[in-house]
Amino acid sequence: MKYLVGEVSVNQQITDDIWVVRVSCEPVEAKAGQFYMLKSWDTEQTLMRPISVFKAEEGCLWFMYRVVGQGTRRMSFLEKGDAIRLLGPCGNGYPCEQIKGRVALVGGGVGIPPLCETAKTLQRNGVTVDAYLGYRDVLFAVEDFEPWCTDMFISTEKGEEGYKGFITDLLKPEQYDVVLTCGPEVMMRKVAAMCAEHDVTCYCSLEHRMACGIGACLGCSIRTKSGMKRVCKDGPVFLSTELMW
Amino acid sequence: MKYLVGEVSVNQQITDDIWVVRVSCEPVEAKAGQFYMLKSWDTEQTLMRPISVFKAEEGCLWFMYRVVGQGTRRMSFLEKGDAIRLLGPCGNGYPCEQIKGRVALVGGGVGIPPLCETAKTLQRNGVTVDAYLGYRDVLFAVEDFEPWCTDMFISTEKGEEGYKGFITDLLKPEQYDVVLTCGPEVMMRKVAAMCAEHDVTCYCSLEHRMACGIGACLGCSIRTKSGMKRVCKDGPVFLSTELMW
Amino acid sequence: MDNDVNLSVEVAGVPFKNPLIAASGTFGFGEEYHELYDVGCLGGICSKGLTLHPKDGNDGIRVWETASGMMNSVGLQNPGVEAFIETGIAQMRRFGNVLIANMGGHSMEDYVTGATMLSASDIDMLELNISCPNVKSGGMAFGIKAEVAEEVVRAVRKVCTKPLIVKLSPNAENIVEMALACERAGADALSLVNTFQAMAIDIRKRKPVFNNVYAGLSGAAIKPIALRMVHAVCKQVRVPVIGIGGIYTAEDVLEFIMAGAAAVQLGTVNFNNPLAGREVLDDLAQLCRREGITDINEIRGVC
Amino acid sequence: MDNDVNLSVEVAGVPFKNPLIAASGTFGFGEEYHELYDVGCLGGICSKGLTLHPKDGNDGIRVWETASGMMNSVGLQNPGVEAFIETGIAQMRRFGNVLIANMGGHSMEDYVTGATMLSASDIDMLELNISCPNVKSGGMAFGIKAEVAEEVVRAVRKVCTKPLIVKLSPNAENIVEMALACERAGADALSLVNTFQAMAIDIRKRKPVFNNVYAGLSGAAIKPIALRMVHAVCKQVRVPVIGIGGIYTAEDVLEFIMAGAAAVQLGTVNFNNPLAGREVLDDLAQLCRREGITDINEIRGVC
Ligand SMILES: Cc1cc2nc3c(=O)[nH]c(=O)nc-3n(C[C@H](O)[C@H](O)[C@H](O)COP(=O)(O)OP(=O)(O)OC[C@H]3O[C@@H](n4cnc5c(N)ncnc54)[C@H](O)[C@@H]3O)c2cc1C
Ligand SMILES: Cc1cc2nc3c(=O)[nH]c(=O)nc-3n(C[C@H](O)[C@H](O)[C@H](O)COP(=O)(O)OP(=O)(O)OC[C@H]3O[C@@H](n4cnc5c(N)ncnc54)[C@H](O)[C@@H]3O)c2cc1C
Ligand SMILES: Cc1cc2nc3c(=O)[nH]c(=O)nc-3n(C[C@H](O)[C@H](O)[C@H](O)COP(=O)(O)O)c2cc1C
Ligand SMILES: Cc1cc2nc3c(=O)[nH]c(=O)nc-3n(C[C@H](O)[C@H](O)[C@H](O)COP(=O)(O)O)c2cc1C
Ligand code: FES
Ligand code: FES
Repeated sequence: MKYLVGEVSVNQQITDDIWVVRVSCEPVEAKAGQFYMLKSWDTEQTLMRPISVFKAEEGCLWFMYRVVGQGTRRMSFLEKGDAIRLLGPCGNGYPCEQIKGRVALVGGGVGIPPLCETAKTLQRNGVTVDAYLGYRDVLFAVEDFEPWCTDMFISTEKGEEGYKGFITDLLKPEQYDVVLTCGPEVMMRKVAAMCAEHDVTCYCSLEHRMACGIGACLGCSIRTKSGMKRVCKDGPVFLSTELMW
Repeated sequence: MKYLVGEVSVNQQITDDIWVVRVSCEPVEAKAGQFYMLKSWDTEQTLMRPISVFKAEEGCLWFMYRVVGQGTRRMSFLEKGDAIRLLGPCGNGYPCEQIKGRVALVGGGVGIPPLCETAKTLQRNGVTVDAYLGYRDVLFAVEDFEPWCTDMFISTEKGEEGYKGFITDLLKPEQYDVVLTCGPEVMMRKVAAMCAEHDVTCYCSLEHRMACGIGACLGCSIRTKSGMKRVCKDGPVFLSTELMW
Repeated sequence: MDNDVNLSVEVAGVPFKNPLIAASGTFGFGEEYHELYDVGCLGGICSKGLTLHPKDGNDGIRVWETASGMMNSVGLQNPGVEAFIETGIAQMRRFGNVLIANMGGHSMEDYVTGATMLSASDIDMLELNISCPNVKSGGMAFGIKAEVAEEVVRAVRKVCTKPLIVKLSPNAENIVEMALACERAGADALSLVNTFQAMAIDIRKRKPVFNNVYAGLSGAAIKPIALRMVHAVCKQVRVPVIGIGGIYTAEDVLEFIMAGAAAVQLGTVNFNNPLAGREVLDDLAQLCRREGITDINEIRGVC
Repeated sequence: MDNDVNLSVEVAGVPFKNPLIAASGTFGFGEEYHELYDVGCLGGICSKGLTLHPKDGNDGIRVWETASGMMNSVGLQNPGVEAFIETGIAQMRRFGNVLIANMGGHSMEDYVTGATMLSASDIDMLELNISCPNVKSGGMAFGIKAEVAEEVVRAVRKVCTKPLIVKLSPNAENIVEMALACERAGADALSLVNTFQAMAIDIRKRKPVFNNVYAGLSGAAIKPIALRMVHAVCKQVRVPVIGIGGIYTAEDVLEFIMAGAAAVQLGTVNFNNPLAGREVLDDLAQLCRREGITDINEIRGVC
């Protein structure tokens, strides 16, 4: 984990509220499912913002983010050549080394981007990856998954693209050895319950408000079956059976 | 007085710490010696910053500013096309209509730019204008005065350019009907004292920390011989004989 | 467009067309901001802080910016109650909204005399600023100890025939006890908070920035503390409470009203954005619509 | 390069190589930040807030950003005094700077037992956090009323063999009286301020953000108030005072020391800039040089 200065090489609007930023920085040590604390300001915002690694490449990192508040709005103003601060990689990431066989990645909304690096890593490890991507209305990042996935399932709430409804409607956990999920809590809860029913291992990547991002402030602690855990350090990825929601 | 959105068309560094910004806005109603409250931020800085009109033209205003703190630093980041907020014109300005004959403008540091529009206005009114411009080391804005001035005197503290020493050393108030001055308080005090000695009318343009800039908060009040006065509204230009320094 | 959302509120029997009031000391007598927009669109305006006799205020630096806030040490510069009655009231009357006279004092007698005079004048409400240092008690402000505040409010209540708002200082030892004491003493409404006692040092000069050493902190920085105090007071008193402190946006207004405030005051934000009064009002109507609020009074105190 | 400026200070007989101390609760036990820089460069580190027994802390949202600040409601999650003595101390010892154990409690007995245990351990100083709600007095914090604080400090003083810092809450009714009471009760030093009680409301949910309704405000927003309190306390007490509250820069450090502080703590700034400790230290040496300060002790209390 390091505190780096990166340089923005691309910062592009993908949909109404989704942006993707490419940051050149050294060294890139991120693994699938990890995140960075980012800031593109000095002290105008007190805290850095946790954003997951969308894609990690030699000498650069990609982040995909939704503009929801002041911090992400400011990030959207970044231009090529601007500096950005990165603290990370933070968190545990998905345990890709331990995963074998057939895997389903189930993502919803801005829970989709973190699964992209995961798809790549697993595919390269010889795992068969299917992606289940649930959107509100407009798609993003789909083409980034394609190289790594065997089957891809898409849903939108009103059926603008792909299946009309929730992505969990399409999932059959019993077809998989492991299910990895990231997205809204309701979605992940549903996925976890479906997996539990079929005794399929399921990992969930949680969101929580964070201050330090590195385990020092206990601002992101949650109650789990093995006691209090820090989402930023002990997570963000947890075995679904550990969670108490 | 209006609250306007202007568009930056030029923002250029002149010396180490002096910048000039050209702002397109409508309407331009500024008179010589007036100022605007400026901001190029939302709420990151609480207050707007008072900056004098350097040059007023059809559809645009020029400001020349020294980067001294956070607000002016932020202003220096402005780029062509950026929006900037302007509240003004504020203050009384120099009473140019009432000035006849021969006038000396005595400026020091960032007190120099506000005298430029004044020189133009007076010259166009048929007044003979001499400029006395005192710099620390590096000159700026000199060429902007040239078209309007009969004689120009320049000083720097260590003699890098022009006379070595203080600009007040060169001034002979008795040669003028009126002296207008703007700059560091010590300089203006000296000018006022010299004028008093020769019974020459002297106007000083004061600086004071401001919150509202329009006369509502009394944050900029000073004690004068005719009671408390607001620098932003009753000033910034005062007859030297009114001042109690 | 606006008719679908009711923004009108009532404070101590006085109707306001909306809950936005310009805060004392930040808005003069309204005429400067009236050059920029029709300040009559606000629910009401608090006059700059008056004292019985005219005051010059403090020497030296009077305003200073801080992180998301500012400090001031204006020191109640004002023309005095008499001059206000003679010319200030007429000036403010033409705006057509609720006219609140804000009055401070350095002794019990000043408060009582000033309140008596203002009661006979054409103001709508009197806002009593009890943050002023009390000359008799060695400069300790009236607004620190509940007993002292209770006494001055009781005395003013006796002579005051206008709806009486008491404006509380966040420097009070116990804001809830202070509120209860003022209510007991006859306040028709409370407003809070005034500025927080704070300090800044000029490290180059190695001296305090302000001649008086301490000065008052206001602005967005204090909003979370102000909101807590308003919430705590609203839970305990029966009189209406006007929320003040770092309110910059329509969202902030809703927070204070959900915390129990009857209305709010906008202070420092006027310096950041001279059109704040009008813009927050426009945003408030829109925000209510978006949040499905048809009457602003329906969300009061839900938290 | 650095030898020309003396930054070392002494607090209650304990030498610090410089006046920067990591504030409790913002720095864990130091090891996370040690991955980023050698935290041994700081003068000292305060452990996260300990309680006699392990605590899970609060449920729900625990941190929330505000204008130039943040609120937290961590609720003293910690492994308990025993576990700290067993493993935490050894972890902190290897940094080679002053090791301060910060301890809170919800009853007098907890404070005394905890202080007894920590006195027998290898810590350098004990910082007593008296902001915790007192279960016996209906949840009112120990740090509000001077009499209550005096009692708990006196009891801890009896058993405490380490230099004892008492950390004051800015929510105290009267910060100076509180400081004097703690000094009387035997504190070797005071540190202030802890967080300000504050509130935030989620207007969409129409509910307070925090399960506990109120939470603690920290960061740059509170600096001017914290500085005033430190100044006021330094003028009245004889024991050394550690300044805390919104200190982000070397300039801020000088302000607090000029106000009279012996040393300072850095809290929220660590979240804004994880290298803040080291960077403020570097800047401080440079700033002193620029201001012609050869010994940081020479400017203490000049304001
Ligand atoms: C481990 C992790 C990974 C994430 N990865 C991504 C990602 O890849 N892409 C993406 O778009 N978003 C991601 N998020 C959510 C993202 O952090 C928030 O949307 C963002 O912090 C909002 O900041 P803001 O200033 O725009 O919003 P504001 O609401 O103004 O933020 C105020 C505060 O709340 C916090 N906050 C607000 N929303 C959230 C949230 N949903 N989760 C956590 N903190 C929040 C902010 O960090 C900040 O401290 C991730 C969150 C976590 C915890
Ligand atoms: C009527 C008037 C006209 C001015 N015209 C010019 C001009 O044409 N060019 C120019 O370079 N400067 C001018 N100044 C000074 C300019 O306003 C300050 O340098 C500027 O506000 C500093 O802001 P900052 O954020 O960079 O500094 P900071 O020190 O960070 O500012 C903090 C606060 O102090 C105030 N402040 C700081 N220095 C001054 C100062 N010298 N005078 C008044 N307030 C100050 C700021 O407005 C702000 O509120 C003028 C000042 C006044 C009052
Ligand atoms: C420059 C200035 C002058 C003020 N003068 C007064 C005053 O005369 N009387 C008063 O009751 N409050 C006065 N206040 C306090 C404000 O009315 C308000 O209570 C406080 O600033 C908090 O609100 P804000 O954060 O919205 O500014 C003044 C505040 C400022 C900034
Ligand atoms: C997340 C967080 C946790 C804290 N935990 C503690 C604690 O356990 N014990 C304590 O005495 N103070 C605690 N504090 C208060 C800080 O030590 C410090 O007094 C306060 O934050 C003000 O300083 P700052 O503005 O520099 O952060 C905590 C502060 C924060 C932000
Ligand atoms: S965010 Fe600080 S411990 Fe997780
Ligand atoms: S700055 Fe407000 S009255 Fe002059």
